[in-house]
Amino acid sequence: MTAARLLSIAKRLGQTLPVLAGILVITFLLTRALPGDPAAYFAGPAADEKSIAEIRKSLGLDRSLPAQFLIYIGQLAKGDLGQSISTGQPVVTELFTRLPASLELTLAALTLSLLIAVPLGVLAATRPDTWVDHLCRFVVTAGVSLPTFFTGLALLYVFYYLLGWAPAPLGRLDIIVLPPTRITGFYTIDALLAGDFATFRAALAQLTLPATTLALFTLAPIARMTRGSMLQVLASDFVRTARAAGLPGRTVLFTYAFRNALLPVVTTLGMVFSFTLGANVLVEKVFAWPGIGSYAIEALTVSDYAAVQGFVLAMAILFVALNLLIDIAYTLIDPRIASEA
Amino acid sequence: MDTQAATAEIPSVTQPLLEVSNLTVEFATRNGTVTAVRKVDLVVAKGETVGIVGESGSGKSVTSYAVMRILDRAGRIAQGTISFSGIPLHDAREDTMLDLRGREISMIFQNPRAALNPIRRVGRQIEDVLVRHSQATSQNAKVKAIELLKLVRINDPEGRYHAYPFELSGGMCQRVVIAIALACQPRLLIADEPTTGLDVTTQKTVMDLVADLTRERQMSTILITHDLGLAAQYCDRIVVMQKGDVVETATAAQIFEAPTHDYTKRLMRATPRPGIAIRDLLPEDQARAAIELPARTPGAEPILSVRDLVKEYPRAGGNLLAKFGPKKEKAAAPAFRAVDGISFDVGVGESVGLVGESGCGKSTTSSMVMRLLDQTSGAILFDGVDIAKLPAKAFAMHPLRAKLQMVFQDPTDSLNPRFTAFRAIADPLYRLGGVTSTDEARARVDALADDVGLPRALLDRFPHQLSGGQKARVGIARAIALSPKLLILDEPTAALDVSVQAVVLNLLVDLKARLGMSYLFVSHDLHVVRLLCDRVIVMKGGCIVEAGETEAVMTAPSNAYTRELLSAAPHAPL
Amino acid sequence: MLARSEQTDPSAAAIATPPRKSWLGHVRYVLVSNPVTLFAFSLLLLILTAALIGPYIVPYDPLATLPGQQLKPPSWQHWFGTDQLGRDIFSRVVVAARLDLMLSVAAVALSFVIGSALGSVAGYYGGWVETVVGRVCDTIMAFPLFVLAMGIVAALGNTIENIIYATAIINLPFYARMARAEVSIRRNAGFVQAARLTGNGDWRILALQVFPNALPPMMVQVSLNLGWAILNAAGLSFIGLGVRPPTPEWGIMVAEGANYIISGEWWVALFPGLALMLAVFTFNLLGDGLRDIVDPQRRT
Amino acid sequence: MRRRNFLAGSGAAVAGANLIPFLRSSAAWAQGAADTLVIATSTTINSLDLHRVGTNRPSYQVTVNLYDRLLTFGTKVTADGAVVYDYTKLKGELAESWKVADDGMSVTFKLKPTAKFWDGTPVTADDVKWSLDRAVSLGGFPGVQMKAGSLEKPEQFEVVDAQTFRIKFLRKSKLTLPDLAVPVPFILSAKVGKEKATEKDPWATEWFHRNPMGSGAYKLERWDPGQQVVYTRNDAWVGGPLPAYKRVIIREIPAQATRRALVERGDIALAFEIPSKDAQELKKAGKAVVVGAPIDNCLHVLCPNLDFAPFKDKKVRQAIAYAVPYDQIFKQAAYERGVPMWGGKSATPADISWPQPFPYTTDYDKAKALLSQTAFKDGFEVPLSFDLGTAEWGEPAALLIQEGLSKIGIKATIDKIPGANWRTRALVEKKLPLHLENFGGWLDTPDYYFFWAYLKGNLFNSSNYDDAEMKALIDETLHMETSDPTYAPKIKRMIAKAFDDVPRIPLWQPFLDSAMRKDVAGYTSWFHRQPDVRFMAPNKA
Repeated sequence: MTAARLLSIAKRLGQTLPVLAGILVITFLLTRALPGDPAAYFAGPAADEKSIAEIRKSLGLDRSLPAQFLIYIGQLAKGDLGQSISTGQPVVTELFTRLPASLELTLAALTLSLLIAVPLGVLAATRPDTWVDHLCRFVVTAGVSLPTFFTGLALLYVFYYLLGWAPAPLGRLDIIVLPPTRITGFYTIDALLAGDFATFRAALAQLTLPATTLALFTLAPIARMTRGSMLQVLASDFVRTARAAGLPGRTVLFTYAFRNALLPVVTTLGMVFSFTLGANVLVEKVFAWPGIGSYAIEALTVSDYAAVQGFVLAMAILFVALNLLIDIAYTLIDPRIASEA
Repeated sequence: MDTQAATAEIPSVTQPLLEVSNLTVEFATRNGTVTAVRKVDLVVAKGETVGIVGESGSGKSVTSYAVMRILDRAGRIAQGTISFSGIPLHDAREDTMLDLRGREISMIFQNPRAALNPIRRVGRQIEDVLVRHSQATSQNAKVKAIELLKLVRINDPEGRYHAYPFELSGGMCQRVVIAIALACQPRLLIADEPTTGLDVTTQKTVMDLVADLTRERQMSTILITHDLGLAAQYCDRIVVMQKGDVVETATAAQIFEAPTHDYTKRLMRATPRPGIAIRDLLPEDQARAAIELPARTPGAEPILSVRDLVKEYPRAGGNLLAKFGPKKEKAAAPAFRAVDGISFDVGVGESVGLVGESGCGKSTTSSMVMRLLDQTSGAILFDGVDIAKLPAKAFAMHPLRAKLQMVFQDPTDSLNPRFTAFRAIADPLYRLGGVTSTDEARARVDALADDVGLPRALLDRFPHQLSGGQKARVGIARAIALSPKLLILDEPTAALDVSVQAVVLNLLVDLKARLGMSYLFVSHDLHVVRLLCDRVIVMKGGCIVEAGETEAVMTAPSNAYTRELLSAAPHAPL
Repeated sequence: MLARSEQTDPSAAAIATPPRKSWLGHVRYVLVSNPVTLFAFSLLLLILTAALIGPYIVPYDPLATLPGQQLKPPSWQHWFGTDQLGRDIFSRVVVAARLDLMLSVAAVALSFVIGSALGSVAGYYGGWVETVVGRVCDTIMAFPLFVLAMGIVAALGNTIENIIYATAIINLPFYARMARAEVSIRRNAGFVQAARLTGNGDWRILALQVFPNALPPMMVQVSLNLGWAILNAAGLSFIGLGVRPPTPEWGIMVAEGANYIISGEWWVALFPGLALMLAVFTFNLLGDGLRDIVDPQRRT
Repeated sequence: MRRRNFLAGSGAAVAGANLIPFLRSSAAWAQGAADTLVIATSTTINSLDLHRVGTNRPSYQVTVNLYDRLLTFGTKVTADGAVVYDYTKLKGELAESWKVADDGMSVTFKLKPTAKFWDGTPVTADDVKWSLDRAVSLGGFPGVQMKAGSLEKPEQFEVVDAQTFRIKFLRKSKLTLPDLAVPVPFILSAKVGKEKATEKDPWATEWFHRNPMGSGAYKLERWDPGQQVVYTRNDAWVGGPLPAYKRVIIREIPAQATRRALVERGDIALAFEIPSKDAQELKKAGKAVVVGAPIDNCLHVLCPNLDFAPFKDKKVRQAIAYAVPYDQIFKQAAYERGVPMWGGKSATPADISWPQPFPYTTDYDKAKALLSQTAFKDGFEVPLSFDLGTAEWGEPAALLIQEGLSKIGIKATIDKIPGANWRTRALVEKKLPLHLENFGGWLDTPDYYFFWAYLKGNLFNSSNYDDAEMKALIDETLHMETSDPTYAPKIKRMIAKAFDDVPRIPLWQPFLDSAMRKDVAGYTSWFHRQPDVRFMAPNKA
């Protein structure tokens, strides 16, 4: 059993290799297709042709594309993602400091979203085609119908500007609070580990609005999937058997129906995660969140090759890892998968 | 309602255990309210086994769901009373019902594997019920669950306790379902088509098990089935339902000796059983009107000759060592032989039955003959040409394609849901029949519809708008559209009600007589094969275990397996 | 071996002799049976009307800047107020319907056609085709989709066509995957076998027999993506990679107006935002209805 | 417990505030903690070392606040009360005094004897030489800027003794001394520099990129790239009066709306460089103190590119200059935060003030008449480009210009160009037929502006204007003292040519606006357009 599971995970890992290779190539080509001359940008204002040419040479941009690609791969193998032009820092350092910020936000949003959407989906599925069902559908659809930056700004306007309930959107922590000692890079978790509840609350307070914004956006796919798979499972034979055996409604709903309905929901999570990371880009900009998304925008607009490449690579690896995690979760929930491996 | 009643002592023994009177169940559908069950009366005495027999849509399952009060959201009991040992169930509160279900009345279903939670160990599923009805505590639940598994005669009950449903065979799953149903020693067991989807031999062991267990415990049983033979074999009394009405209630003996209602008579006649001819399946008037079947002309030269046909599959999910390991180990993993070197002939104008239980290789054989699947080795001579030499893909456009056609097992699955009946039948005409104009197609399709007895008005309908019998006719019309020489019939009536099956089988013999085709009839049902086929081939584990003239094989089977098959098939006491 | 599922269907008797209904009747049934779908279709009608005749009925030229009229709140002259250049927001919102609709429909059509073609082929033939298509999809999906769209538009330049291409590319894997799944479960269905027996080649079977049956579930995806396409364009506008000004487009109007929320000129973003929301909302709700209409099985 | 409260002297109060994070604690404490200043900017600092290749413009701010130069400019108060730098008044920063040699070919500085780097080592002439050598040797922008002041070679810089430093001139130029007061020639610790230098990196740019070592008013406390920089006061600063704030936090807040909300709510003390619209509204509403002053020697202009056929014809350019809806642009793009640069009284300038209004107004009839005299009387199509980074004013201006041009039959299509691409296409390749541009000269003389923007081949001449007379005039006036009697006529001639040839059509002279909370004051407007936090102080009024 364990061997089968390990094997299935190994197989999945094997499958990710061509994907990673594809990502490397696409990212490389995409960055090279970006308009603008990073050398000219790097050279700064008032630079002359000569200094631009020198910089181009030092950045390796005077070589042919395949040569540049080989250099890139070579550096990558050494764990060197290059130096970002726009922030002047090694890309690895940037990712190290910014990735936890984005992840903390994304995971907080997803958790919030799951906490709301899954019960909503179950509720709707147990009362299909009633007003409860229609209302649920209406509410979650409304959430996904607005651009995240609009929702974010609207929430900011109401809860910060008008009501003053939310803290100033100054990033991950208020100015007066120092970040906790880095352990995981997640401020909330690090603060808790350090037993510093004041910082924890401050970090949580900063998280609230952006996470809500993102959560609103992700309610729909999760609720929809939960409802759909719940409906399907509730109509299945084994639920009928459970009912006919006199198992109480709660047991039928949770022990029998819900765990089965969870499988497709878990699969959707991977997609929703990618979706959320994308939406993150905009939300981070609105809330001055020092994450990887706002970094990406900046890097893209200035054709910061190294930063864009590093960013996309990190994201892709994250995504691949997440899918792997989902697969593992899947084998844990569903005994049938492991035996197929 | 008095919720205490559920746990109260049941006073009277003379009182029937279950009494349903005047029960009407309605469903809200998009076409308005449909009455699924109309004014049904039903009495089940203590210790009695009552069969409810009827074809699809007769309302037999709905009646049982109403008793259990597990109707869908759309359904409701519109009228009538249901009383279980004096407790009125029809308007009992849900918590009363929760206490009763599983403890007093329990139910087993068709399709046992789907009836079990796929991601919960079967032992735990049994425990759930035990604990729920206070038959066990969390300490002794496991012991009790294993006892139950023993009771339903599962090998290695301790080991099976930890199994997931997907790790068990269909028959095993049904035993687990029975264990769940009997866990709390209920007084009434409702078995809703408990053996549908199981092989005949498994069916017999499962039914015998249910009968033994209920007898031992003096339980009452309601057996819901479409199979009169099965009902006759296991029931004391039989209730016949048709389109929501009870048309006849009588003891099993009575109903078979002297059915009173026309419908019962028709149903009886349509049930294949030993000693009758195919025309006897039809209602008497139709049987009389049917054309005379030509006498068999034996010894005709073969239209199809299969020689040493083999189909191998690599071992699915073979271990990694076998794949990547040293060559020696690779060679050590033998391929799975679905069809293991079989040879047989089908003569011109002959009907040959290919019989066996699931997994015996009969469908694989028919697929290879049809050139839907490439064989591993062997020859298939059709009309003198070795079509086995043509890869399946290339055969699609071969001139012989039109001469070798097939009727599929599931009429629903074999019709494109987006094609009308007309389009389905016309497709082969356009593709291989040389038909180009719409008018010509219309005329040919109309003629074919007449041939198979499909009302022309139905030609514009989509499959889901047709009944099972109508879909079967569309499938047959499509298969004969190109006037094939050999028609492979892959369980063409397995999904049909008996009365429809009777008509379709007769239609098939009529067509054969009229069009002079040969049939290769693939089936698991020996009775049906006997009615239709001149010769029969019995397969097991990819090999032919017995072959011969139908009557000879059926009356004096030489092979033990054939005998087992024959004895397992339920049959009415006629 | 078959499960007699028909026997549990109480309306089997009714289905045996169904009343014949026209396609329109079917549409009407779908609409009436689900109030949300009816609502969604009414909204769609509204948006379509705006797209078709919007430019002819609006009170102002959507591009004309009215001197001295900038950032006026909603009034009788300007129902939705005016923007920072004194353009009538109502007129702009109505006129934008056409472009937004065009943008989302074109993007979705492109990804639908290419994605489902690739997916169908992969699902039908399996083998290395399936592996390649699967890996390509995985690769695209491994990018955070919005960022990929950003990259593509940044690389190719921010024209409407490029926004459409970018949106199409990021949506492609959804269709490919879905089509693959739907096709592969049907590739050995009885009716496909039957079609093989009647002389249909693989391509013909795929195109006429298998693919149309994969349509209903894909319709839901189509409608969701129609909404996403607009949201995507809006997001691109927010970071300056959207449709070029002064073209009225909801996304860019919201993106520009978003900066005025804090300064109290809420109408600049709100009304295009509402229009956008309405459109996305409509598309999202439309899905189930569209599926029900396309699916002949829902017809009786 | 330093982790949580770092506002020195208010520890208890801060800890209390932290218990209720959902309340607007930061506002209360930013106000309460009188010695901390919080500033929001929109832009990212990418290096702490201006001399390093690739350092972006927002990073110059670090140089202004952390380092000293030999000289700096004085300040003055404008008519509407804004404090601005004074180009005419040079002050010593590290220099106690300076004297130009009698022959006018060198200048000798005496350094402030008490000046010390943060590490306690005194600032000597060696440090000055090392720093200026560095500024002219590393190339790129610093070199170009130094060259503008005729500071080109290390040989020009001479250490006389520990406290005395001399610069030898290559030529007499009025730009040399002012060029020592721009951010570029800042003084770093040569000791640290030499320690950290490597063979590949002789000027230790990698070290100073992250680790400043100067003598300036503030020291670096932390730099979180992409988030914030935090400064603490250097109490030993001798470059000027001790700053009022002990600590300054400069946060990056990318969304403009968020910055505005923050300053309106009082959660930050200063929102630097706010959009004109916000400036206008905040000022009107009185929610924050808006300080703005015209940026010297800076113009928002519309550039017709002379490489583009129709614009070779002067009359076409003039027609365009008459077809620009100046007033509307000023109201709707500039929100009147600027100085109008149209409607000048005469085609010949009355004085040498620069910038001054051009003699054009919005007159479509005149524009059509002019156009009809050319080969392009039926109009033409042209893309109108602007930098995405300046879309705030560029986009409305472009849209209004598009509308104006359409009235004389010229069809302009709007083309937004992302920042990275802008510089290459507009300034380096100079390939944009019609575009919006906003060059501003750090050194405030007309000839300096003309040198950059009207001379063939120079970076900001994105119109590809090439005129022999103009070239001669610029060459003659660039280094000439303004007191020279021939200076004024030549400048007038230059301006008159610019009026007539219009390769650059000015729209307005922009303001640099910032919004402050009412309890802070001392904001100074600089030509370098960076926030100088050294003079900020609590508002006593």
